[in-house]
Amino acid sequence: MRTWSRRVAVFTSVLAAGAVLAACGAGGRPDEGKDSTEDVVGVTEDTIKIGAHFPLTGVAAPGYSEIPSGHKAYYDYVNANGGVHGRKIEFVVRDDAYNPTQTSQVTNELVLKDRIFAMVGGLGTPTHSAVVDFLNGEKVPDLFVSSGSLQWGDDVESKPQTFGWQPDYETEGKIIGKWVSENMPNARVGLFLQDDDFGEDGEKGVRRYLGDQIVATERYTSGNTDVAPQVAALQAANVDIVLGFNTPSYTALTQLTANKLNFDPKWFYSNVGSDPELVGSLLARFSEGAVKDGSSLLDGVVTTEYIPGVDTPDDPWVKLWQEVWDKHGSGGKLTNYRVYGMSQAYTFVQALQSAGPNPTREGIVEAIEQAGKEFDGPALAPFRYSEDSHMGISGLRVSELSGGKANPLTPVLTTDIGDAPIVKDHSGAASDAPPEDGIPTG
Amino acid sequence: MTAFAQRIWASTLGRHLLLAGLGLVAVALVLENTSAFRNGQFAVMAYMGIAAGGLTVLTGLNGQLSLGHGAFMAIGAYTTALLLDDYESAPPLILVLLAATAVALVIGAGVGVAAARLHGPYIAGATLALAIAVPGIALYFQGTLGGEQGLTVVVPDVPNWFADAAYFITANDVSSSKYVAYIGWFSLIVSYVLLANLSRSRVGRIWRAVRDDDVAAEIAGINLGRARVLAFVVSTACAGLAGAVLALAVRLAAPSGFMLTLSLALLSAVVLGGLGSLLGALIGAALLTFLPQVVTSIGLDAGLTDLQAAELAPLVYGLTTMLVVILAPAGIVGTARAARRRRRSHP
Amino acid sequence: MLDIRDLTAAYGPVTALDGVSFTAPEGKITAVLGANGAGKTSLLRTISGLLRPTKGTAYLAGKDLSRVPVERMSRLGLAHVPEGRGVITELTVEENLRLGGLGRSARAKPADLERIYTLFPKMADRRHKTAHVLSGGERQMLVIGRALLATPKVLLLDEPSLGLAPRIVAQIFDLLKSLVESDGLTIVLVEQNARSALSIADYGVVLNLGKLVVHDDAAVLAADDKLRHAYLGF
Amino acid sequence: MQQFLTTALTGLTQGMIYAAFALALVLIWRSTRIVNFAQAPMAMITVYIALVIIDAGYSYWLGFAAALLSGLLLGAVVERVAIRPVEDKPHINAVILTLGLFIVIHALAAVIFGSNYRSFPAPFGLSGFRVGDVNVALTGFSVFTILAVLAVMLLLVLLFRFTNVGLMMRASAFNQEVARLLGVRVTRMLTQGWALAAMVGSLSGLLIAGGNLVHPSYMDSVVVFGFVAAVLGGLDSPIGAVVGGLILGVSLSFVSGYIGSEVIALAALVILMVVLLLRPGGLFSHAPARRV
Repeated sequence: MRTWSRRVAVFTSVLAAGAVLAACGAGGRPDEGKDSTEDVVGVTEDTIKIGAHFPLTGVAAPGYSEIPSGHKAYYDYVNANGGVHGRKIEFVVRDDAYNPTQTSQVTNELVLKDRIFAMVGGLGTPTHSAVVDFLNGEKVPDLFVSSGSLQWGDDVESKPQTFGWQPDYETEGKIIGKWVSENMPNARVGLFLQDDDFGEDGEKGVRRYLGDQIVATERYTSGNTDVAPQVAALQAANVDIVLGFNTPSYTALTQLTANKLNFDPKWFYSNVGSDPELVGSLLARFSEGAVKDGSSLLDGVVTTEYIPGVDTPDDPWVKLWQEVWDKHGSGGKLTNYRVYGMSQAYTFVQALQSAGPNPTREGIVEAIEQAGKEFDGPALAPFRYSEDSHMGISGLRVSELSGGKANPLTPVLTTDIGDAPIVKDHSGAASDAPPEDGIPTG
Repeated sequence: MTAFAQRIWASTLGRHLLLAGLGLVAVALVLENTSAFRNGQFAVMAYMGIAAGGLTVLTGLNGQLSLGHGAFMAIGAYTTALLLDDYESAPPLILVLLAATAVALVIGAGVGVAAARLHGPYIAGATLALAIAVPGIALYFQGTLGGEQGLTVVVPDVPNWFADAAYFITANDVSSSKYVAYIGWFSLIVSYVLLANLSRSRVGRIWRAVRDDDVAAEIAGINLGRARVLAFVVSTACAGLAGAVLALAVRLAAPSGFMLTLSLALLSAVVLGGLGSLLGALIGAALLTFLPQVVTSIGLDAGLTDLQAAELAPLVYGLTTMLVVILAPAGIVGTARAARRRRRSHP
Repeated sequence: MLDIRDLTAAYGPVTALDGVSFTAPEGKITAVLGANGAGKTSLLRTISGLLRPTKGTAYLAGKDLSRVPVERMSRLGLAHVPEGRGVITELTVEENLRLGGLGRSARAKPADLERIYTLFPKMADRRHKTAHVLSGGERQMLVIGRALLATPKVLLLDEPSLGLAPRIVAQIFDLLKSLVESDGLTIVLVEQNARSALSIADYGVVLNLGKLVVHDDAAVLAADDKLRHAYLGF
Repeated sequence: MQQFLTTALTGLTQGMIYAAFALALVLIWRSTRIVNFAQAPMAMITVYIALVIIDAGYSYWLGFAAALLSGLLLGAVVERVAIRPVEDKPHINAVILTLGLFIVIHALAAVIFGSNYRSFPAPFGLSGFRVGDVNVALTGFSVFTILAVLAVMLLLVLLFRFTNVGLMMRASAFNQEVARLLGVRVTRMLTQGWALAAMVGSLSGLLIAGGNLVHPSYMDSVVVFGFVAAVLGGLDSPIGAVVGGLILGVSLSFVSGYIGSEVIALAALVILMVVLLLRPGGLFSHAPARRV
């Protein structure tokens, strides 16, 4: 009997302890929102708090964990130059280890405890899927998802707060497919796809132009680093060109494996996987008597570009990023992941500028819908933002790598998902340069 | 105490039900007085607690080590997602929870029959393989199971009677996430009452006998295989239920949510709290839920970069696990009990 | 040869051995008798260092054993065959025997192994089988053989007759007797089976509740009816 | 035909890598009856040490030796500091402890070395051989891998079967008390067992890393498949580890190439269950399964 009353006591005290813990957290909840006249969550007189989930630990951390450091550096740069309408941007990054369960937890934390104004750049398709309904339900602007999945923007009605940013994989696939069909009409085409929406949407786009030419489709599971069976199957199908929708590490792995198998087709890697700087440096290592000269190893590889990267240090945008990174970076060198983060951050700052001196959650969504098409920025093609579409950058150009640099093979081509035709971009987005101070005006 | 209350207290079931009632009141008090964010965390604690409760019975009472309970949570979560994919024709939630439990139970029986033939590290190997194999199934049957992106779960609306009852008692409206937290804790209390009764019953004694000395148990006429399979099935049913709650809380069932780390986290929750103790499992689940966030915040406040602070959570959690195993192998609950016994014997 | 002086040991708060003193003379068999829980096994464990004495000492040929690590005992010439026989069933017969030879200073080992095989021809046939296949009696022979390979001066044997048929027990005791005669071995034999033990022992020691009750010639003990009834159960 | 050959050969190399890892597990199992789940991160961190040395401009082989040596040291330290307190406790405590160690080393490596991909050089060629028209998907480095693993297996068999140290290590694992009474310095054997096993683990880490990319999680899948390989062969048998590794490597390669890479874990599970249901102690178990 005594045991049991004690157990009741213990059980209740566990719960009570939980409550205390919870109360502590609740006590720490910032209520700056109340200081502002407008009473907007996450916005005060002189700060605006935003956040995002990124994989900082675990298998997806290599590479992706650098993106938020790009964001941070650019916001610090903007803050050092007076902020946006006098407000400094606070960027809260939470680790989800690329696990949707954790994404859901950290997003709860960001929205309910950190009280962020908007989510900016949350990364990953399965991860962000877990929170997109919650964000829209809470009316939190869900801006510039770091993923090219179609669901970030094609269904404005059900996800009015969510905006894509990079060109979706289907758009990219279409442009790649058309290029191959026009330039290598007789080639046997093999697909090397990551086994998720990335590969799937890319394949959908490619197949619009290359129905019969595709003779082999191989999928790899992220995390399984032995791709020899897949590459062997592509080799067995005698393909002339491989279209890879994969991450940069798998670009390196396919190159190494192909070398092992003496397999030498033409390689076309979609933008995600091509990062010539990163892949080149990975492969250069093996040039020590093992493979060809490292920097030239990727020579002849075809890829796509939608923002200028570190391989073009003279590009005015890259010059700006370099300056930002030198002043406000968190160590290490400027990488394309960081450039990606800064480019996204630039778009956010522009959106915030457009939302006016008293930004609200509705206001920023509206501002992007109204003005988003006209946003200048590093993107080579304009955004598709409107009241009907929240899709991101509308196009890209096809380039060929040589000596670690990308040389354009086509002008910037734009299109949209579905049947939309592929057309040459005349907006001039590719040739603009950042403003003097490096901060957009809105 | 009245005679009636004493009579209730005297029976095991009565004690457990009374305890459950008190627990329910405590849960309501906590959930009503904490923020929506904390409600979400309590939902996480609930599903970790349910799964850890089942695992502590298997490992603590029956001595079988499973490194693959995350797989059964996945089974429960996917069952839930498949049943709740259509907002209009979704079956009642209680049926969904029961179905998730039942599916995990049936599959658990199959695995349990195989595992009962194996010993020690061989069970560990088989369950480890299971933990990594199950997410692959979701990728292979992309059409029905949604592939890498997983299946989204539509949480049914808060039923009117529940919302009214809650409003009547607490004068608060019930948000969807609070509703899920209630479901989680209700499931936890029900499953803990069942587990507690089971472990006090003849079945529980048989499990312990098998754990302590299987040869002696067999000589005493216990069917070892049946005892092992039963313990396995009970714990996988709990994992299935936990998976269902997880699916509701996360609103998604995706393979990347059920990687090996989940199974290992469950195991360390069980060990941290104290093997074989339901209270320990609950404490372990609480640690797992609250510790990472607390540690990360401390790290950030101490001026670490985001990356370093993010690695701090697993570091502290791994070190804690190691230290508990080395310094207090009976876990938090076991150590506390031993300390109390010592105090009592040396007044 | 083996001098035990005031040996006292405990498992936690429970005293297992309480001021036991006696001498096991060289080339003789000393039987240690007593009921279950009398402290017989604890006595052997304390001598060989598995249990550390809280007081008192055992001397092996004059050397104080109380600070010697267990691992050094076999080198000093003390072999302890624990209760339950201590055959490592996962190893082969020969591997078990080889282990016995590792614990003493280098001498010609092959010859020793062959000697054991001549003593126990059945072992020779199955030298490469796992010891798991041996019967209870054979396992007892194996551990005695293994202990001999360390060329001990003193052999501590814990319940060698446990669970064996009388015919096998007789065989084993005959073997012990002949070893004492041929090798001049000193044996301390812990036995529940007092009648058989006293039949081969030269001296007997009776323990009760950790204390020494009597120490005398085996023949004297065997003839003492009162003692037999009170402590030895036959 | 070419695809079949390539798939088989790359599977063979992959299987040898699982085998190397399985050998390390077998070694620890044989000497302490513990399955060391922290084997992979322990190896990973020593491979990073090699990488630091190679990056500093020293030769590959110096890094190689440094990794093996630090593996030896790390194994001994881990056994002394972390494992010793739980050696006489139930089996599950040691398992949990090594899982905790797994997480800790992982986090430390990510903090110290960063979590990005880095390439690790190989001392031999990375291009496949060609025989006439047929491409033989074996590189200089994969031949080295195969030979190294076979040599380690042979050495372990010799160690356990014919040397006194090996015998003492096994005796210590099976029955500490009897071993001590026979003069075996059990604690030293346990430390030696861990040190040796960690060294073999480091070797497997180096073999996986050679001509490939490393990051703190690069060996995680090997933990699972290496462990499955060891269990498949029977945790007590070095030959079993190699055979188990080969069976797993080759069959998973075919599953990956002809069915799909997402089901290789499932295939591993099926293979494991079939083998264990027929032989609960693994393919090469001699003694009856011991209760743990």
